[in-house]
Amino acid sequence: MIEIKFLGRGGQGAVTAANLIVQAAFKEGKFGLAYPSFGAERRGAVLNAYARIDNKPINVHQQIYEPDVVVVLDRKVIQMTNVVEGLKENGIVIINTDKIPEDLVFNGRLFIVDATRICLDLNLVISGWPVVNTAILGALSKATDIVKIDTLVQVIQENWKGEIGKKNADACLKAYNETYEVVRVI
Amino acid sequence: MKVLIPKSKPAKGAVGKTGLWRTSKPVVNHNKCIKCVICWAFCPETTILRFEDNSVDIDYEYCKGCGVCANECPVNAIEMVED
Amino acid sequence: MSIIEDKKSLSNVKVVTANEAVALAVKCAKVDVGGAYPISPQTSIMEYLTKYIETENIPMEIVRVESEHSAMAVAMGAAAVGARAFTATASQGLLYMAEMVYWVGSSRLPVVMAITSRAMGAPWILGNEHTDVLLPREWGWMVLFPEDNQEVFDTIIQAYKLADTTLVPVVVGLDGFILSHTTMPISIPDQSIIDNFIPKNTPKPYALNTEDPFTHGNAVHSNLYLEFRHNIFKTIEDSEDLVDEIDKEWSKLTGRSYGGVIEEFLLDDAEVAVLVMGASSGDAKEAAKKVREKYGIKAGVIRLRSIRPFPVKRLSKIAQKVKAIGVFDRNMSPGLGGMIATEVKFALYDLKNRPIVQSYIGGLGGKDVKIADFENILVELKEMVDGKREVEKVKWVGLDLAAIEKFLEEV
Amino acid sequence: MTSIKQLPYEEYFLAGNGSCPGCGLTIGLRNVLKALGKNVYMVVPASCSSVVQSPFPNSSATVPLLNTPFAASAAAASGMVRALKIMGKDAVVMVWAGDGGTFDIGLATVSGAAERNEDLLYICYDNEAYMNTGGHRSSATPLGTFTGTTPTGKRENKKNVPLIMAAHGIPYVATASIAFVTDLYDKIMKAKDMKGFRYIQIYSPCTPGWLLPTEKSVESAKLAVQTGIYPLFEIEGGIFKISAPSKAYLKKEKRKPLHDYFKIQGRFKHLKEEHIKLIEQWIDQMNEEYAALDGKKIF
Repeated sequence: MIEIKFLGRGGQGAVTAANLIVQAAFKEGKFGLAYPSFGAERRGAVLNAYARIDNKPINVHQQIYEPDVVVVLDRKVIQMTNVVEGLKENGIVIINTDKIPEDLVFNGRLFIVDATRICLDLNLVISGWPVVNTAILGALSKATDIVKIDTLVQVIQENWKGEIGKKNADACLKAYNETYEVVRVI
Repeated sequence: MKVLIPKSKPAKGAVGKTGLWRTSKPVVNHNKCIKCVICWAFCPETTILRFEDNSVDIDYEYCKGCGVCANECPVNAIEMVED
Repeated sequence: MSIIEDKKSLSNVKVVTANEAVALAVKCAKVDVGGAYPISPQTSIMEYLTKYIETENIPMEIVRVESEHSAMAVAMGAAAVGARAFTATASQGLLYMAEMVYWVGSSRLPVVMAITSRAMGAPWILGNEHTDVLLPREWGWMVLFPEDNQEVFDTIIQAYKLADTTLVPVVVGLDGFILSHTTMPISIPDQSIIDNFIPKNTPKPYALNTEDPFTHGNAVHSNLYLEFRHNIFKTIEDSEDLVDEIDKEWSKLTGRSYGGVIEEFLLDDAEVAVLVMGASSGDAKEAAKKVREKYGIKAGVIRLRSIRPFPVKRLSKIAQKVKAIGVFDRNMSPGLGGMIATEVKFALYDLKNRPIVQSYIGGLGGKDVKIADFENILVELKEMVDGKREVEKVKWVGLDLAAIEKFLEEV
Repeated sequence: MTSIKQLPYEEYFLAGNGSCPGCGLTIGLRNVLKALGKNVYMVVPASCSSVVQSPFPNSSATVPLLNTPFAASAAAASGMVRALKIMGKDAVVMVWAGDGGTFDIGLATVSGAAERNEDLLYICYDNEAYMNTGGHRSSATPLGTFTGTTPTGKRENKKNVPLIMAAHGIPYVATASIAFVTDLYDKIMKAKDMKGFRYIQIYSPCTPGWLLPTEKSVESAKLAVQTGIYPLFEIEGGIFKISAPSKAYLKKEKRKPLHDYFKIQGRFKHLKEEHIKLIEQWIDQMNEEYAALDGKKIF
């Protein structure tokens, strides 16, 4: 079972990202469940969402304490909370940022994508916020083998029809192509 | 098991013979009555019987003897008599 | 077993939250009228329903009322003339609605209500807890509690069957947030299966009509009231088998069965078992497997699926096999114990060789309940069986008084 | 305008029911049901009517009747109306509620149903206090009135619920009186054929609660109109119109002395001259305001 933790801020779509990854996994014959951090959601505040993916049905509901993958939707979150808390040995961290967070210390692999710029370029903005959830999923697909990029694009276009679906699919693809691993010396 | 539903059927005299509640009873003086049916319209009890020709009578089985009919009769054709 | 195993046969699979599963089930049950009032974590049920009505032309009336009290009143008024009715609430909303909930139970109107469990204030709290769902068990309602999103969908459908058959309304409880906001795949059966399973032309002796007018719910003398209460008591008491039968019938149609009143997990040879409701059952099952592997303890899980009717018969049978039951209550009866533990003890007291029953309280207000918690419970139960540990009136899970005392000092 | 002789013979509320002798609400209900006929569903919250309809297993109502808890009637009726609509049944749904269930505990519910413009007829029979509990002040109780919980007279004035209801923008609001049965009958007939939320408030004396001789209930209701303390009006499509029985009494000089109204009711016995003056001032002001509104669109 793979456990993924999404850290974002209210309004960025972390919950939707977790839901989409489960939908995509299901399409590929896997099982999953996704849930948000429970409580009142406030725009701008840190908000977590979680997903579990497995080859067999999942019925575990305890919270995720030791994620395999951490996806950070906003570089500010790094200052607000310890994003690598509980990360498994050799776990994967994916961060939406335009510069490498040099002081983030952990034992694992780090992937970077500037999803915010991708979304601004595509005008994927709702109420003034770049909605980076579909873009960051592209990065997740690049960094891990949890779901294929083609499946993600398909799921995105099933969730949003027409122009908006296409824009989100583009963001996802673009992020997939622009995501890179940072070679780090620990 | 048969389900017991709290439902009730329409019935005259649902609380019993309310005529027994009276202390006095209305008596219609048919000679004086002008058949205006005001007493019938204002009876709180549905116990003034109105006939085709607009003459009226009292259903003493259920009349509670409130006296509204006598009070409202414009020609004093109804008298309250001790019961 | 409730999760979709054979995907090839599935014509209609959706990845949804349990709240959307409720709304989909209500749509598939062809509910006529619903009362809608927002409260977390129930709100999205009504959002989905209103979306279906306004964008998919579903023939259902949603009355967007001004309070939970009115939401249940709407369901009552609709059911009273023979319509299929639904509403949903949680926590404070249920408390505000309470008067109507009791009235509908006593009125024998087959309303179905979803309660997305949530703790109650003060202080303000959104987290999951089962106390609210359990309250209507004293109010003349059946109370069912599914484990995952698929079962939530299926149980709403089963609830209409149960309500229409017994003329007792049914609460379907589901774990707030832990299910209500968690997406999982569910399979939706063909509409014809549902239509045949819960036909609308069942006898409705309670339904007001102008052809044969009667009065519903008028005053009754004290010397006749006891009989009405007895009738509700007996109907619910006698429904234990019916819940099983409905579940079996459903499994014939869909291949999905949940064990009726109780799902039994690894109980055949079990010496100790934890009794639990809802989503945490999955974690409890993991724990049972683990303690079997790690310590060789013959552990099992009793998943209580029906709280009313309370499965006295089935529980008694299970109690003949196991030596200790740890009842994990995500609720409490202040000063006494867990509400379910109290009922389990009542149910088993008359047995000759009754097992140890240990009340555990935890997870209140949404505090996380972990697989490890259930492992501890199962290990403790084994120690009790072996005489190495005393049974206590109540044991608390995850209680950290030192932490809050530290805060209090700061205040 | 219907004459008394034109009122239908049919009775839908049977003799031998549980009302007190001289009960105002049954006079109202009898005549309301004459107007509505058989094709009506009644919804009744906790009130005197819960008792008046008589206990299980009998009922004095010959139309389908649903009893509800105190605050629930307008919402239960909303559910019923929607259900009948979706089931394709055409009938009038009528709430028959007291002033406590309307002015106080039920106000949010009534307001909610009015705001949604539910297609139902809401009737409040106003006996100006919680009479079923034994006579306790409600917000419909007038200034100065003795009740079980205002033993030296109520300090506050009556709440103007008809105008509150009209402010919802509903199609029809009216006040009526059991003493003017044909006016009442006509208002019900008019409201019956309308769509949307219709509110009618009927002045209904309570003989035990008002410490009123049983034969005086109609007389006191007539005096309430003639003294100007309870003006009858309609607000149809937002246009305010004084009803015929009250027309003459808008003018102070035409009104009967308030004393005539007070002296037959024990609930006003304790009032001193200065209190009566205060109440008179209030009546004068209300009638002046209503006279100014007459014929105007107010909402």
